[in-house]
Amino acid sequence: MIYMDNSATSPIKEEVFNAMIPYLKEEFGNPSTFYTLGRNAKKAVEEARENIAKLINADTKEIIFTSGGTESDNMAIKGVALKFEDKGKHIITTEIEHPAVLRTCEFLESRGFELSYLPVNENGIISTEDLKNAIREDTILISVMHANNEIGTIQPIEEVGKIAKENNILFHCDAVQSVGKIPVDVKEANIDLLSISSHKIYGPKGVGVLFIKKGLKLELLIHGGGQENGLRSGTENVPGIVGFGKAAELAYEHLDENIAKLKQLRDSLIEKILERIPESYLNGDRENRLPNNANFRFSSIEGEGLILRLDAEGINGATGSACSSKSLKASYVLSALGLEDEEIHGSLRLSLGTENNMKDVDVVVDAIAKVVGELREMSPLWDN
Amino acid sequence: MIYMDNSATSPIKEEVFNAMIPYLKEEFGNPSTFYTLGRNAKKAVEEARENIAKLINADTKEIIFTSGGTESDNMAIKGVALKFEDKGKHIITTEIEHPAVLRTCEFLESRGFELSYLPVNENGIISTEDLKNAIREDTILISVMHANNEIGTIQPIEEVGKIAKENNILFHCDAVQSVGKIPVDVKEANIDLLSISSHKIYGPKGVGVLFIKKGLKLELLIHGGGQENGLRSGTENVPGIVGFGKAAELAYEHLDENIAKLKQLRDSLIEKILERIPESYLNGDRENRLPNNANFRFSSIEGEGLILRLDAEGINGATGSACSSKSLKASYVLSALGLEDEEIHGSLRLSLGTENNMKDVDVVVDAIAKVVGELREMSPLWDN
Amino acid sequence: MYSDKVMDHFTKPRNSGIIEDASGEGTVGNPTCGDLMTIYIDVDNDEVIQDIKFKTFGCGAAIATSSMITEIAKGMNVDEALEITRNDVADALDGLPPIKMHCSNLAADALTEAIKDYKSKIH
Ligand SMILES: Cc1ncc(COP(=O)(O)O)c(C=O)c1O
Ligand SMILES: Cc1ncc(COP(=O)(O)O)c(C=O)c1O
Ligand code: FES
Ligand code: FES
Repeated sequence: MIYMDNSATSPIKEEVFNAMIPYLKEEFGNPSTFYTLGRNAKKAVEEARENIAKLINADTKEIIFTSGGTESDNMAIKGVALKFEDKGKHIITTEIEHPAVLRTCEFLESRGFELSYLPVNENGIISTEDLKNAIREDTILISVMHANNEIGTIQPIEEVGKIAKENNILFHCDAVQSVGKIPVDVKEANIDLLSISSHKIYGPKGVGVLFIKKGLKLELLIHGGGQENGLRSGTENVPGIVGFGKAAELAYEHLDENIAKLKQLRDSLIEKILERIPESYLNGDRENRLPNNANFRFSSIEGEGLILRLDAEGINGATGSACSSKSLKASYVLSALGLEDEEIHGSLRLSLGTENNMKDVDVVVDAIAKVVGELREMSPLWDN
Repeated sequence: MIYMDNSATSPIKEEVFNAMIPYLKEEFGNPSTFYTLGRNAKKAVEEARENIAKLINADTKEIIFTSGGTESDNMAIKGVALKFEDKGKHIITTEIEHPAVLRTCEFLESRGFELSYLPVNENGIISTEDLKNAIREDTILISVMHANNEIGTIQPIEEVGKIAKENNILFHCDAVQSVGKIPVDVKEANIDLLSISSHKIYGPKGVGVLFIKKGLKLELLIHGGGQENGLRSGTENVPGIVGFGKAAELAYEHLDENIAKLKQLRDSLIEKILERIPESYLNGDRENRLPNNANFRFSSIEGEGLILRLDAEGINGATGSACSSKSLKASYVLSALGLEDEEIHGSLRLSLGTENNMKDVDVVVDAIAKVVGELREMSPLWDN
Repeated sequence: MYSDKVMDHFTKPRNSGIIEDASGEGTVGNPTCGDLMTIYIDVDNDEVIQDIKFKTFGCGAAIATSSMITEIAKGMNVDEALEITRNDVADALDGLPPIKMHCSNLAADALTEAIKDYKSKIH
């Protein structure tokens, strides 16, 4: 199997797995208890917190464990909205945020908040001019993702942070796809709230982090026993947190090396696909994208079929095709780039992982060329 | 080590651990993807759902995975409150609910809801008369826990369910401590919403369930990609869910046998402690309590010291002492029984697990007798 | 949570017990969490604390601070012993968790009360 869907989820690294095992076995204590077993669990959680803080240049006190990126996004945006609604009810975000942000924003709209959704250019990048123009007296939050999950495009978050700061508006950044893959520095980018998810960086599923800048108080999303410094209650997912911490440590240690490696694989993949397959195009920005993301579109074919046939060849990828979504709607991210539904139909996202190598790239290129050819053979839209 | 703090958290059973391993390794797919790897993950999640549905006599469609008991409680109560606030803003609960319920209720109070907190008698049981009297025209929800986490006392939930139904009010039951330990039947008890947590029944931490009765629509707590039938978004914690499912399966299979075993151990523990240690008392109801819960109080000593000295003897338990809590407040549950702070100081909860045996009980009784004696020696309140 | 020193004094408390016919005796209650501590002192003619014992109903920190203050005060002149502060006790134990600092207050206050009691008896 060649796995190239790491933006959906990534395999757990062996070191991460090994770090988790004791906490799934003998070290099963509840960190809220104060006998030895509980204190060991607590210590493990705090160690993980340090590793995550380091990865984004934050303080350990600013790291709050959650159940994943989705919860972090909800906690950040609803937390600000409910806390500061007396100051204003306007929030700015973008058209291409993850559903965790978009659905949360729509929920707030249903409860009287006003939202501005920034468009993106044909490469998937917002304009900071648009952002400045969208700011109002009553804007309380700007939520702009770092890297997009479909097209890997990286937003100018340092500039966004600067604008937010100048206007005294809070800045939330969904960095689920970027943390651990490219440098993220919450101080440099003036970020107040940042969402991370473990399972996107070779850690276990079911655990995430919300970075909350020191001094910032939010309304809570989950009330209860007062864990996580009173900010997120619920018995801590200790093995998950430990695994996440180990994944963060590995990501930090190998960041440069992974970037270099993945860029090389990605560039080769892009080059070979575009060269080999006629009427194939790259979605998103050529340069300004995650080192591990390649998103193509092939004319005259449909993505669900593409994914299933690639699966039969032992290759995993994703598509923005309407046919593959629960709602039968084409990817709103690809739509936001100005693409027609037809074009979106034939989209394929390959997101590389550190396990991939150049041989994988070649195998995948061959397989895609074959499968695209077969599907085009069957397509009434294809007449070469 | 003799672990008798299973109400805080329980060790993962070997079968549970073994069931999780493949999903921490090769079967790491995202259930939302539709290639083989993703479908395997999806299948595993659905199998777990079946096991949990069976355990509480529910339909698989009624089982929503969450990150734990705390999130389930928040989701249920806030979900009803925000959905039905136009119908009424009054909620009834009890004084001895878990903080996950109590803090959630206080949050709602801060946002204009009115709460009635039912008192309990000296054994920790609510009166259904009180409940009937508390019901108002605008009552939208009754939230009464099944078994209490500190004293193990079991509430008359069938009667509560009946009253709720007769009055056309929704009924949420926090069954985190009871599911898997005593029979729970959502149909028989007319339950609309029921919270469960995996790590209390020998499953992994960081996963829980909210049972939502068919047809009931809630406002969502966590918005996003539409997982869990659109009711709880976020990439599923597949290994956690699989472990939870296995734990539920085991709990279902061995329910009667575990109840019989634990009751015997518990009764022996209670008998021996009360007989052996002067001025020792049982907190909570003698009969109407969880098979695995024993909660004592010893005059003239303080619980934190007790826990730490027992820890040194290799024994783990919990206390409601003010000195051991973050807030330096004595257990509100024991206070609700009418106990004075001084009495609560010397409380000790032992919550048995299926791993314990009669020898453990004897070792624990000896150790407690010794430690209580030593602490009393030092106590100015003890003068025998 | 607790330093090794705290745990050492908690598990092996020094000078616990009572002194019959003590020169001074001080009892204080802890308003924060409702605990109780009594310190007994025996003072010789040179106003030196020859013997000191405690009885404590309280947490691990309360027991450890009681034990520690008896060690610190033993052999001290009473006026010198009056100068012992809560921080002295906490420091001697390699620190206490912030939430437990009031327990060291309890120990210092009980000693002060015992010395005052002694002074009121001889004057
Ligand atoms: C950009 C982005 N935000 C949020 C999420 C949600 O994270 P999780 O799946 O951990 O809930 C994802 C992943 O699906 C994502 O790619
Ligand atoms: C009765 C009760 N409700 C809710 C919870 C919260 O569950 P969790 O720790 O899984 O968030 C607990 C456990 O701490 C509990 O005992
Ligand atoms: S052609 Fe079948 S879903 Fe689009
Ligand atoms: S005596 Fe209560 S906290 Fe120390």
